[in-house]
Amino acid sequence: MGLKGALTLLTSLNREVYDIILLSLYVSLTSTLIAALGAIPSGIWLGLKDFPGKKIIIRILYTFMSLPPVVVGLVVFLFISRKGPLGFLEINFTPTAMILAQICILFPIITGIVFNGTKERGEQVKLLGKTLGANRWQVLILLIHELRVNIFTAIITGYGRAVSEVGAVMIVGGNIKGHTRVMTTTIAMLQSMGQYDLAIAIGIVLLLLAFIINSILYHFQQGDS
Amino acid sequence: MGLKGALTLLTSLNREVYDIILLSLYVSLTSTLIAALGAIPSGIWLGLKDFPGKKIIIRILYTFMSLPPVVVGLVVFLFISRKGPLGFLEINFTPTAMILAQICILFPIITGIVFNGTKERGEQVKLLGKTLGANRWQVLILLIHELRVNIFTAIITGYGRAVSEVGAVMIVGGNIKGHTRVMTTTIAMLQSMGQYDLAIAIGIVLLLLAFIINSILYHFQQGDS
Amino acid sequence: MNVQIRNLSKVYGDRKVLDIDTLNIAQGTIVGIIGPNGAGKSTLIKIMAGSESPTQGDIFFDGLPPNKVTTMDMTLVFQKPYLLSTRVFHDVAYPLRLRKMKKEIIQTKVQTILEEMDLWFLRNQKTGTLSGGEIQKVSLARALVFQPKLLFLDEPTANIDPTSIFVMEKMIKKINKENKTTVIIITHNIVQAKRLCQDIVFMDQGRIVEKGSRDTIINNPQETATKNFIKGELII
Amino acid sequence: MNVQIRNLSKVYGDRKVLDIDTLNIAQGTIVGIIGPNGAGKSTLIKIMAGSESPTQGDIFFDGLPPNKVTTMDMTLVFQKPYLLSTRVFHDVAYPLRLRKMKKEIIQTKVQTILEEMDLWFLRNQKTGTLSGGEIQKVSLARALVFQPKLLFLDEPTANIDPTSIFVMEKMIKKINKENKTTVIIITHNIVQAKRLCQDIVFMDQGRIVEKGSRDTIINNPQETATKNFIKGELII
Amino acid sequence: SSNTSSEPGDQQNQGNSAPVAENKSLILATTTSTENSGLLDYILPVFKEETGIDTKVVAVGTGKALQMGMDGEADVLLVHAKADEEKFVQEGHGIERFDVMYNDFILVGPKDDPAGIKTNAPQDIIKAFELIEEKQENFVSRGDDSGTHKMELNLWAEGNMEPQGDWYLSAGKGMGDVIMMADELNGYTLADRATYLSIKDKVDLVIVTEGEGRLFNQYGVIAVNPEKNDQINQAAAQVFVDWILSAETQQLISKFGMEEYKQSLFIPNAQ
Ligand SMILES: Nc1ncnc2c1ncn2[C@@H]1O[C@H](COP(=O)(O)OP(=O)(O)OP(=O)(O)O)[C@@H](O)[C@H]1O
Ligand SMILES: Nc1ncnc2c1ncn2[C@@H]1O[C@H](COP(=O)(O)OP(=O)(O)OP(=O)(O)O)[C@@H](O)[C@H]1O
Ligand SMILES: [Mg+2]
Ligand SMILES: [Mg+2]
Repeated sequence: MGLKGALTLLTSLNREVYDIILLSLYVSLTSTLIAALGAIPSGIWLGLKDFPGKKIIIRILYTFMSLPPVVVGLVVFLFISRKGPLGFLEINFTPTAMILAQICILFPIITGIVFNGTKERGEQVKLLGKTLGANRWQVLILLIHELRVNIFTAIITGYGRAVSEVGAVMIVGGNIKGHTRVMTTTIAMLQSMGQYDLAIAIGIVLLLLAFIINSILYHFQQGDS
Repeated sequence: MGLKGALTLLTSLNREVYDIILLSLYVSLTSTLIAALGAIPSGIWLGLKDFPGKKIIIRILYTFMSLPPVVVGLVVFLFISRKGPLGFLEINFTPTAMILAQICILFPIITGIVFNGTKERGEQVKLLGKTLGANRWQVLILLIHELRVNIFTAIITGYGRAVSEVGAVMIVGGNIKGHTRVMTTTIAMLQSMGQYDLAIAIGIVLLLLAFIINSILYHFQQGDS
Repeated sequence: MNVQIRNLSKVYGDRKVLDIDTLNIAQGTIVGIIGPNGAGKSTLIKIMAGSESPTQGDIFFDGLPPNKVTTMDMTLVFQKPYLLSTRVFHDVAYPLRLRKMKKEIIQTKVQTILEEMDLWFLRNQKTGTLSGGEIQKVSLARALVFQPKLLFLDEPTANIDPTSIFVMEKMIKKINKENKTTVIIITHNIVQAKRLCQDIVFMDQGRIVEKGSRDTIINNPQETATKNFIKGELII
Repeated sequence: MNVQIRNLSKVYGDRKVLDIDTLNIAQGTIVGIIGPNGAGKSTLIKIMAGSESPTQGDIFFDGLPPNKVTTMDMTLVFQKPYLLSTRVFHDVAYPLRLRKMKKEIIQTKVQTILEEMDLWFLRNQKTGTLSGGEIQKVSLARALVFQPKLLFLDEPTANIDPTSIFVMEKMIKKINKENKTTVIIITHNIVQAKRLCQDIVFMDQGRIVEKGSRDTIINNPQETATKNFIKGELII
Repeated sequence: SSNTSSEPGDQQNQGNSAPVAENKSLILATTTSTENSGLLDYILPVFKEETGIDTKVVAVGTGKALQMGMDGEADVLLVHAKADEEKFVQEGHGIERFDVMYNDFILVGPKDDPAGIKTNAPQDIIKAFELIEEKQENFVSRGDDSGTHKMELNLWAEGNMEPQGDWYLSAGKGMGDVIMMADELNGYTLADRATYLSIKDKVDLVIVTEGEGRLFNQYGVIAVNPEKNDQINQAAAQVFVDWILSAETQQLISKFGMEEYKQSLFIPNAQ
C-alpha cells in the first residue's frame, strides 16, 4: 500500500511534491557537507592530538551527540529571531536557518565517529605520512584516504540524521508551504492531520532517496581500494 | 540563564519533573539496551560473513539509518493501534510502545556502526579466537571485547538518538501527562507554548544526564585495556 | 596428530597461489617449510590450521576431516601475530580461560611459561606497547601454554634476537618431545630449519618442489631450485 | 647526512627504555644496530626519524636540529610496515606524488625500482593481500624510490627469503654508494650486519654497550655481553 | 447505530456501570488548545477524584482527533469543528455530540497594525481579511486541517477570497507555534482566545478583531461508537460525557482562567 502510494506520488508529477523533495535534499546535503567539512578534520585532530583537558572535551563531545533537535532548533531560533543577536541576518524561517540548525546537530555526531576511528589507526597513518615527507595538509589527505571506511560511516550516519530529523527544521523553518516545507515536516504535518497513507508514502520516498544517496557515497568510498 | 533554570528545576524537587526524567531514562536506556543486544551481534555477523546479496543488504541497512522517526512512529502506531495486527497487546500510548518504536530507529544505526568496525578488524580477531579453540559464542565475546571502542561509539550514538528523539515517541506515546511524557515531548510541548526558558532548562537536564550516562559507559569501555 | 593433504589448491582471481597434490606429516615430527616469498607457505599453513578455506582439496587429521576435537587440539602462530588488547598475562591466559580451567591452574601455567621464556617481567605490560620480538615471544607462549597436539608456526622467530632464538627453539623442541606435539614451522632461516626439523618441505610458486629428511634437503638436495635456494643462505 | 645524538632518553612509566649519552653517525656510512629484543633499538630509530619524541635529549642532522628540509630527505622503514590501502604501484608512487613529481617521471621511477626488486608482477595487487615478505619488499621500495639522504631501516629483511635478501642488500648498498645515503639498519641477522655495515652499535637495556667498526664488534668484541650475543648467532 | 439517539437519562443509567470501567483508563483525544491552556489540568483531577477513572489525554489537531475517533483509537473526543463533528456522528463513528463550552476566535496582529485593522475593522473579520489581502500583510495560517484552520478557510470563502502569494504563509503547525511565527514575521493570524491568552506575554501581538458572531468557537464532546473494536472503554466514556455536561463541572469550567486572566477562557454552554 505504502510503496504504491509512494510511486503514485512520484509519478503524479505534482510540482509541490517535487519542490518539497528538492528542498529536503538541498537542506540535508548542504548541512551534511558543511558539518562534515568541519567535523572530519576536528575528529581526526582530536584522535591524534594529546592535550590537557582532552578527556573532558571528549565526554562533552559524546554528550553533544545527544543534543535534542528540538532544543537545538529552539536555541538557533532564539539567536536568529527578530530580537536575537543575529536577528539582523533575517534568516528566520528560511532554508538557511534549517541548514544552520542541522549543522549544529550533525557536527558532534560526525566528529565523534571520526574521532573514534582515528584513535584506532590514525597515529600509524600519520607517522607513515610524515616519514615519507608529507606536510600537514598532505597528512590530512592521507588520513582521510586511509580512514575512509570510518569517515563514510560518519557521513552516512550524519546524513541519515539530517534527512530524517524534524524537530529542529520544524522550529527554525516553520514548515511554510512553498518555502521551508521539507519531507519530514510534511510527514509530521500529514500525520497530525490523520493522513497516514500520504505520510507513509512520503516516508518511503525519503528512504528511496536515502538509498540512492548512500549508494553514491558508497561508490566513492570504495575508490580504488 | 538556561543552566540556572535547569538547576532550579532539578532542585525544585517537583515530583512531575522527576517522573518525566525517570521515564525518559527508562525508555531510552531500555530501547538502547534491547536494540544493542540485537544489533551488536547482527553488525558483527554482517561484518564477518559473506553471502550472496550481502551488498544489497548493506545498502538497505545504511538506508535504514535514515529512517525518519515520524514514519517509524506512525508505522508502529498503525501496528499496535486497536485496529492493528498487534492491537490485542493494548500497548498503544504506553512506554512499551515508545520503547518498541525507538528500538526500530536504533537497530539499524547500531548495526551499521558495528558492521563497519567489524569489517576492518573483525576477521583477524575471529581467526585468532578460532585458532586458540574458541567456540562460536566465545568468538563473539572476544570480538565484543576487541571491538569495544567501536561498539562503544555505536551505543553512544544510539543512546544519543534515543534520548533526543521526539517524533516517534510523540506519536506512539501521545505525550500523556503522568504516563508517557518524556523530556523531549515536554520540550516540544513547552516550545509550542512559548515557554522557551523552561524548554531549554529541560534540554540542559537532558544533556547533563547524557553526560553522566556517557561517562559511565566510557568507564566500562576502558576496562583493563 | 598426523596430517594428510590431498589435491589442495587455492586460487585468487586468475592466480593459483597453492597447488599441492599430496603431503603427509607424521605424528610427533617437526617439519620445516621453506621457500621464497610468495611461494604460498603462509597460505598452506593457514589452510591446514582452518584459518582460510581452500579453493579445493581435503585435509585429514589422524585420518579424519577437521572436527571440534581436533581443532581444539591445534593452533597457529600467525606470521603477523594478533595480541588481544589487554595485558600480557591475560593474553597468554586466554586459551586456558577458553578451556574453563581453574584460576589457580591458569596462574601457575601462565607464570611457568612466561618465566621459561623470560617474559615474566612483561606480565603487566599492555600488549599494544610491546617490541616486535616481544610480540612474537608472547604469541608463541600463548600457543604453547595449552599444550596443543598440533602446532603451526609461521616464521615465529623472524624478529627474535639470536640469544632468544635458542630459548624459543628449546621450547618448541620440549613440547614436541614431552607432549608428542607435531610441529609445522615456516622459516627463512635455513640454519634454524637444520637445527629443529626432521623433515623439510621446499615450496616455490605454490607447489612442493622437494620434500625429504633434513639431511637430504639441506646437504644433498635433488632439485636445482632447492640447491640454489639453500646455497643463498649458507654463503656468509 | 650525518647524525649526532646527545643525552637521549625515553621513559615509559617508571621504566627507562632508552638512555644514550652520545652517538655520532658519519655521512655516507651504513651503520648496524644490534641487540636483544626490548633493548630499545626501535625506540631509538623512531626517535631519530622523528616518529616518536624523546623524553629528553637532542638530535642533530648535519649539525642542525630537525627541520623541514632534513625531514624531507630522510625516511624510516618501520619494523611493522604500514602500506596504504591501495595497489602496490600507488603505494610505492606515494612519496613521489607527495613531492609533486611529473606523472611520467613517477611512472619511470616506480617501474624501475619494482623491476629491480622483482616486484613488478605485483604492481596491481592490493597491498592488503601481500605476503609477509612482499610487504617488506614493497615498503623498502617505497623508501628507496625517492632517494633519501638518510635511511632508517628497522629489521627490513626479517621476513625475506635468503635469495631475496641479497637483492635487498644490493639495493641498500647501491643507494648508499650512488646517492651517498647514510643508512642506519637494525637487524638480528649478524651475518647480514657483517655483510652490510661499516660500523656496528650493540645495545642492551636501553644503553649502548659497545660501538665500533664491523671487524671489532663481530670478530673482536671488548664487552662480555657483546661477545655472548655475537656468539649465540654464529653457532650453527 | 447512527440513528440511535440516547437521551441524557439513558446515559445516566449507563454511567452507573462505571465500576467496570475504572480498571481501565480512558483515552481522551482533544485539541492542543484545551491542553495547552491548562483547562484539562484544572478539571481532570476532579474527574479522577470523583469517578476514580484515569484519563489519558492525547492532544492533537481536531482533524487528527476525529481520525482517531474513526479508527477507534480514542474513547471520547473533545474538539471544536461543529460541522465535522456532526458529520462524524452521522456517519456512525460517534454516539452523540453535545455542546460543552465555547470561547471565541480572535484576529491578532502586530502592535503597529500595518493593515490598519484595529481602526477599520475591529469587529468585522471579513473586512479585516480583505484589508490583509489588499495590503499583502503577512498572514500565518495553521494549514493543518485543525478546527481553527477550518474556521479560517470558511472566513476567506465567505469573503470570496482565495488567499495566495508570498504574504500568505501556510505553516502546518499547532496554534502556539503559529502565534509565535506571526509574532516573528510581524504578521497576523487567527487564533483561539485561550491559546492567545496563555502565550500573550511572550509575544508582541495584540488583538485587532474580536467579538463578532462568526468568531464563535464551539467545543463539543462525543463518545466514540463502541462497535469500532472491543477495546473501547465505552462505560468510562459515558461517565466522562455525563460528568463534563454536569452542572458542577460546567461551573468549574467557568471558573478556569479567572485567577490568572481575570476572565473565563471557556464559557460553558451545555444544555
Ligand atoms: N587475496 C589475494 N589476492 C591475490 N593474491 C594473493 C591474495 N592473498 C595472497 N596472495 C598472493 O599469494 C601468494 C602467496 O602468499 P603467502 O602469504 O602464502 O606467501 P608466503 O610463502 O607465506 O610468503 P612470505 O615468505 O613472504 O611470507 C603471494 O604472492 C600473495 O601476494
Ligand atoms: N608505551 C610503552 N610502555 C611501556 N613499555 C614500552 C612502551 N613502548 C615500548 N616499551 C618497551 O620498551 C622496550 C624497548 O622497545 P623497542 O621496541 O625499542 O625494542 P627493540 O629493541 O626494538 O626490540 P625488538 O628487537 O623486539 O624489536 C620494550 O621492552 C618495550 O616493551
Ligand atoms: Mg608467509
Ligand atoms: Mg624493534
